[in-house]
Amino acid sequence: MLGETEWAIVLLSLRVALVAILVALPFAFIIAWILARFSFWGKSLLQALITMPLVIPPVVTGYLLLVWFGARGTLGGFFNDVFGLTFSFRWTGAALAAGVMAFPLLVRPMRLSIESLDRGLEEAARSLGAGRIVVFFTVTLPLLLPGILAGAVLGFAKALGEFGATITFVSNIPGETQTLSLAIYSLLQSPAGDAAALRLILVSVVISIVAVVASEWLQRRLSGGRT
Amino acid sequence: MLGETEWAIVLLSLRVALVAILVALPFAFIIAWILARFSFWGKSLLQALITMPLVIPPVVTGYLLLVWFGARGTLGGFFNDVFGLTFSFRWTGAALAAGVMAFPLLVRPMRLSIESLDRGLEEAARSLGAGRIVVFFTVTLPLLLPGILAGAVLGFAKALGEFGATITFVSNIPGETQTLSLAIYSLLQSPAGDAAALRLILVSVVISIVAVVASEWLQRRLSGGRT
Amino acid sequence: AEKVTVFAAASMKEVIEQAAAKFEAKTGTKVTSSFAASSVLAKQIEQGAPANIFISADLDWMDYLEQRNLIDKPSRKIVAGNALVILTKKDKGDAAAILKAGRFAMGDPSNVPAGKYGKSALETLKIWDEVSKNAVFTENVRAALEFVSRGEANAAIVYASDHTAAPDLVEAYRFAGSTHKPILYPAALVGKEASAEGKAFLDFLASDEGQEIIKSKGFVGASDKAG
Amino acid sequence: MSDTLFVSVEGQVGSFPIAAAFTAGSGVTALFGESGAGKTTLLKMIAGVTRPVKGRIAIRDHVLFDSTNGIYLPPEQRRIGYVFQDARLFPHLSVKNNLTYARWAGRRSAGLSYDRVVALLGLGHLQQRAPATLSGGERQRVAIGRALLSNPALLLMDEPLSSLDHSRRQEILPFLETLRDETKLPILYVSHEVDEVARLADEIVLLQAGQVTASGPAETIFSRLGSHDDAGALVTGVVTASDDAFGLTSLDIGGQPFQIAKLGFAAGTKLRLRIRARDVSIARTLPDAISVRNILPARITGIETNDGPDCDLSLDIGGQTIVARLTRKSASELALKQGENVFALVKAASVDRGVMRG
Amino acid sequence: MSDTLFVSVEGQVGSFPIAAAFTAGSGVTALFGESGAGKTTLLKMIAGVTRPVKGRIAIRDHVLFDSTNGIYLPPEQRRIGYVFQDARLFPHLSVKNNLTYARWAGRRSAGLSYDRVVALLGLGHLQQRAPATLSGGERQRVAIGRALLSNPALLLMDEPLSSLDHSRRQEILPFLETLRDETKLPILYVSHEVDEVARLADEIVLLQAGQVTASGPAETIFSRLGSHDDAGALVTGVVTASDDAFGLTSLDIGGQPFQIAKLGFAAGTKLRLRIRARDVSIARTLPDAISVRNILPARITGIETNDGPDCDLSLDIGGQTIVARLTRKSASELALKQGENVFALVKAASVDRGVMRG
Ligand SMILES: Nc1ncnc2c1ncn2[C@@H]1O[C@H](COP(=O)(O)OP(=O)(O)OP(=O)(O)O)[C@@H](O)[C@H]1O
Ligand SMILES: Nc1ncnc2c1ncn2[C@@H]1O[C@H](COP(=O)(O)OP(=O)(O)OP(=O)(O)O)[C@@H](O)[C@H]1O
Ligand code: MOO
Ligand SMILES: [Mg+2]
Ligand SMILES: [Mg+2]
Repeated sequence: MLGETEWAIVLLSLRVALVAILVALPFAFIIAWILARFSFWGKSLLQALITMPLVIPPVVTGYLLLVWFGARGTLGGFFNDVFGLTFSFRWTGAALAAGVMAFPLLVRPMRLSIESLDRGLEEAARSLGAGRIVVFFTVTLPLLLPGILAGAVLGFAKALGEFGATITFVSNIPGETQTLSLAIYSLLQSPAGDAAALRLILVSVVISIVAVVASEWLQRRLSGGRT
Repeated sequence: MLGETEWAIVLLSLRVALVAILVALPFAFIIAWILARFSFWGKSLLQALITMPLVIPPVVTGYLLLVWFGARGTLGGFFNDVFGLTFSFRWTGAALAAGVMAFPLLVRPMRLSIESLDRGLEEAARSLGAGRIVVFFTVTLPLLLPGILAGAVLGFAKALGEFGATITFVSNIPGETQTLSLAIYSLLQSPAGDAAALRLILVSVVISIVAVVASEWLQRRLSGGRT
Repeated sequence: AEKVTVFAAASMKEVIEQAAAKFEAKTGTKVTSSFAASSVLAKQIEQGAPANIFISADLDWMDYLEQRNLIDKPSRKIVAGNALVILTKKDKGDAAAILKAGRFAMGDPSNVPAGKYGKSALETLKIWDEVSKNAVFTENVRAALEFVSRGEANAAIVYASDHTAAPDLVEAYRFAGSTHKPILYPAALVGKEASAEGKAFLDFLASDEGQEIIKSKGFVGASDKAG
Repeated sequence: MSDTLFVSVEGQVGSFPIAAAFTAGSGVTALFGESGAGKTTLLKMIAGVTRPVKGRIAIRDHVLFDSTNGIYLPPEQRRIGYVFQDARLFPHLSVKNNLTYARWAGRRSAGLSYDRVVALLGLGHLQQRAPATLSGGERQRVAIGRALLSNPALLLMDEPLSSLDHSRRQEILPFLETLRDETKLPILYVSHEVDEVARLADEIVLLQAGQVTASGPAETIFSRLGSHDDAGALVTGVVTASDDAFGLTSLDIGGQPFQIAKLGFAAGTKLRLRIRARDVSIARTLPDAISVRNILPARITGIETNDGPDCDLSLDIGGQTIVARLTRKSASELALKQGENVFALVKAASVDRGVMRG
Repeated sequence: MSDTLFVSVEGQVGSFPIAAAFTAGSGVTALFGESGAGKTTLLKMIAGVTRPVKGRIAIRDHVLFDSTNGIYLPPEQRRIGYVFQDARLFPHLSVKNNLTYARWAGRRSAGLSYDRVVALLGLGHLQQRAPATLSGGERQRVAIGRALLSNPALLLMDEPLSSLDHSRRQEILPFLETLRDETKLPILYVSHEVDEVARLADEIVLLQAGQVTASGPAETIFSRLGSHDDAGALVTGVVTASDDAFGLTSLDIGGQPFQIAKLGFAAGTKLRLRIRARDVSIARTLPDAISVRNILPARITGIETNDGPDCDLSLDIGGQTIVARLTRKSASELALKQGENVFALVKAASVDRGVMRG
């Protein structure tokens, strides 16, 4: 059904989106936690800052990433020197762009879940001898699961569909940074690309349906008999 | 600080984003409600469908809008005939695009809130003589407020930042469909546009900070002494 | 053999892909390319993109890089030209009559090159003031063509090369080359130390064989300097 | 007493089947049953919060549910005040707005006065507080107040007083009694406290594993109730006189005089007394110079011995039955046998908790 | 009894200030106080869930909180089993996983056996159920089991039995007594039930508006407790013999023989009995052929009359004080006066609920 290059695009997209979400998730969780549990000066500003990638045009976010995380950028240099990690014009950069763009979508539902969590349950767990960490993994996290899944699904979908920031930051290089969205865009630019574009759009749609269905299933399973 | 045309762009953007969110909100709420409260065949598919605008490249969404809601589109014709509402090349179309793109962001947090609502409170309210509608407005809605606000803020931010679907659907007509995002993009296309673009980016940022701060304030106020 | 990376304006996609295939068959050197807006590509090169060749859709962005000493000045050459046409669904006619009849699509004159040329041509014909109220500005050619195909707009002012993307439309009018500045596609090697393979590909594009491909896609040959 | 509440339902929650039928008059009907017997489920069905599979529920001629007619009134049209087992206060509303919810949201304005309910339940200083800041008992009091202020035609109370201290309970119970008497409001009352039930209940419904195992007037059901310690009987008497100086009321119980430490009943009033088995002693001869006021000629109609140290004697006093609990040793020393005539000694002071209006 | 629990705290929740100090031994300490007195708040401070502003909390030499040293142990290091007023079951875990939480998440494996706790609390058939499907009483039983299985060094119980029926309560109470006696586990027990307190408590702490108004051995505090109806006294005796045939235990109370309907105490065991005022009758002459087993020579040390129909006599029996509640009329008819010698009649059957180990 799909040609070899198309398969490569699909796999690259999946890798980019999954890596983006898996890496962004813990950071998003920490931020959501801080926003939900603490009061501090500038909290609203922090929330606003996180919302930024939604507000400013994706192209602008892409430029900012290019300037900061490019080979010449301060942060780009830092990551390269310290972690040996290069973003510019690499799939890692596409993942970074996808992660940044998906970030606000990850944070909000998680924050909502954390805010509505009954803290009495954590107290009960600790009185039963479980330390903070254990309580987190045995009580808090399972109860936050619906929020985390909601965020992850939104984020994953966004990461799959990300276009503007990605093309601006890491360009549109087949085999390296050309994700499904970028490939679809390219195909739509060519007179004869419609059929191929349609095929890729369908692939995107199928992937996201699978992701949503899987997340719903997971949530139903893990929430068990809770009503 | 801002020139006259720039002010016009800001006002247009606000109108587009606000109208988009205000119109989309009730629909998103109904969908969220259905997804949260009912089990039916194809529920996951419905959720997946709603998530689509995130997944497929915005440009594709724009094309689809053009095909369906353009002057010659089936739905476009319907709206024109029945409500006298034209979308093509109008700010209403920009609002439609923004609303569609923001839709998944509105639905998810609301669904999450509805799912975690204690239905016993609704039962209690009804036993006190309040009908469904009154219970909805006096108990359900106030308790869902954090979720609604979370969705509205994400959606508003997205509506402000929407670019790809808008430019594809209603093109970039100054004074009619040129929102902040589109204007910023245009400016960045010219080698000398950076300074002007930066000014508009700052305006976007300020608007979204105001929106986030206002929503946080509103939530704190309305949730009152609840802890 | 080394591979060559080409950063080219999105409108050159067909040409470059076909030329790359021929070139690869001949020399064994692989050509990868990234297609995006000229502005995006230029800024990426400024940030150290791994491009060997930059092909811009207008002179401005090539100048932008040249001023910053980011290209190999001696290698800069025009590889193609283009003509400006009006495409409609109907038959040929007078430019003024067609454009006055209703909405027409064109690139945004403030930044999209085709828009700049179009505006200047209409000004030369002294009908800009009369018809500009009918103009809708698009970000890319594809959208402009789609507007006409879908009947949202009567006509589109696009490059002759764009016609291949919309075979259902007819060329109603072709602007004389004298009505606007020549439409030229400059190409150059990127960086101080140009790669031999890059130079070879650039030469291939300028060769008769390359020019044949360019003309077959509706462009005007570099030597013709028509437009 | 004509039947006010008619319930006959079959249904299911999860894997738990319930099939219960009973009728109740306009007083207090106690719903009694052990943990998990289905009491809450039954209340929910009456309130319209859980739908039975079939059956019929009606308050007088007001049909709330009838599976044969497809009638299933929504909760808000049932005029039922429901004090839930968990308080279910609205977390976003102040105590005051919780209390008045039925008035501003349910448009139920008649009924008890706000000030009276607030004063009774001791909520005055809590009115502006958020529910999250209340103690367990405070929360429960607000829930009771909220239901009372909804001007109900039937009150469902699911262990309403279980988180309240004794003195607060002693304030609320008489209020409920008054309410019951003044308004003829039928009250369906779930409680584990035999004392509360004895005091309030006119009728008792025993529920076991989702089935009604007994129901009827408190007098007949009462002896089956409760644990070993609380065993006892209910007897009915008619007020004959009161002794204002000493605060005593004299009754006639099947021809026998009987005194209780209580006042305020007009002669002729029918009263129901709860006499606990453990409060009744037996003497073969009429004791002299003893503080026990009520020394009744009685005939032993039955002796029930169990493994424990005690035995229960059923005694006939003027046609009514009371139960006396003795040690087996005393019974043996006194050589008590069925059919013999003895004296039953009942302290006036020990009956005062058991007075009930008939 | 050496002090096991030392509490002295000052703090605040919302606008409610609490300043409480008491020490408690290794038995059961009842925390008594009306709704909103601060009982739950105090337990939370001891559990480490709410932080006091200053003070000190220690179990033996294990300091949990000391504001002068900045010690503030987190809840998981306090080894405190806490039965919360609201059950707080983990909604995402089955009943079984809730019960064993302390074992798999808290690594507290020693202590009571799972099977024993499950059997005692009647949770066998509920193990695979989700908490949301439990009835109120079932939920509370799971919460009790969960705390018991955490092998605690101190048990905090906030109205643990209030949603349970009498018979279930009667099963759990002896278990708690055994637990207390076998493990020397100190238990801090919040309850509104005077019966429960009388039965379990070795010491009593009275809390009022956030302040400790009295604390000490149950015997001394008890008479201040509870309502009118539950007034009574605690007396101490030593077991002298048992009558296995009739299931009776004989005691020596200050030189007087006394029998109770209970078994299983070795001779020499010190017992505490709760004798309710309403269960004590008075006779001027030694009655004959009467079922009442305990007829004790007593001296009237005080007569307290109130507005009501009753009066309370303080009686000295062999150096200990009990209270008898008579009608004023009986007192007057018998012409009882302070200093006179009379006989106190106490039914063996009525004391059995009040037996307590000293
Ligand atoms: N956030 C708060 N703001 C103001 N008052 C509060 C707050 N939290 C608790 N209180 C008050 O503190 C007092 C003590 O509460 P606590 O829960 O300790 O009472 P309690 O003795 O356990 O009562 P109950 O028997 O009803 O459970 C109550 O009067 C309560 O209203
Ligand atoms: N979803 C469910 N699945 C299985 N069993 C259920 C479900 N919901 C309730 N039950 C069971 O139904 C029975 C009746 O519950 P209900 O709440 O009516 O008891 P109750 O008499 O009110 O008990 P309590 O005095 O403890 O509150 C209980 O045994 C409970 O476990
Ligand atoms: O008081 Mo009894 O009645 O000894 O058995
Ligand atoms: Mg119940
Ligand atoms: Mg409490």
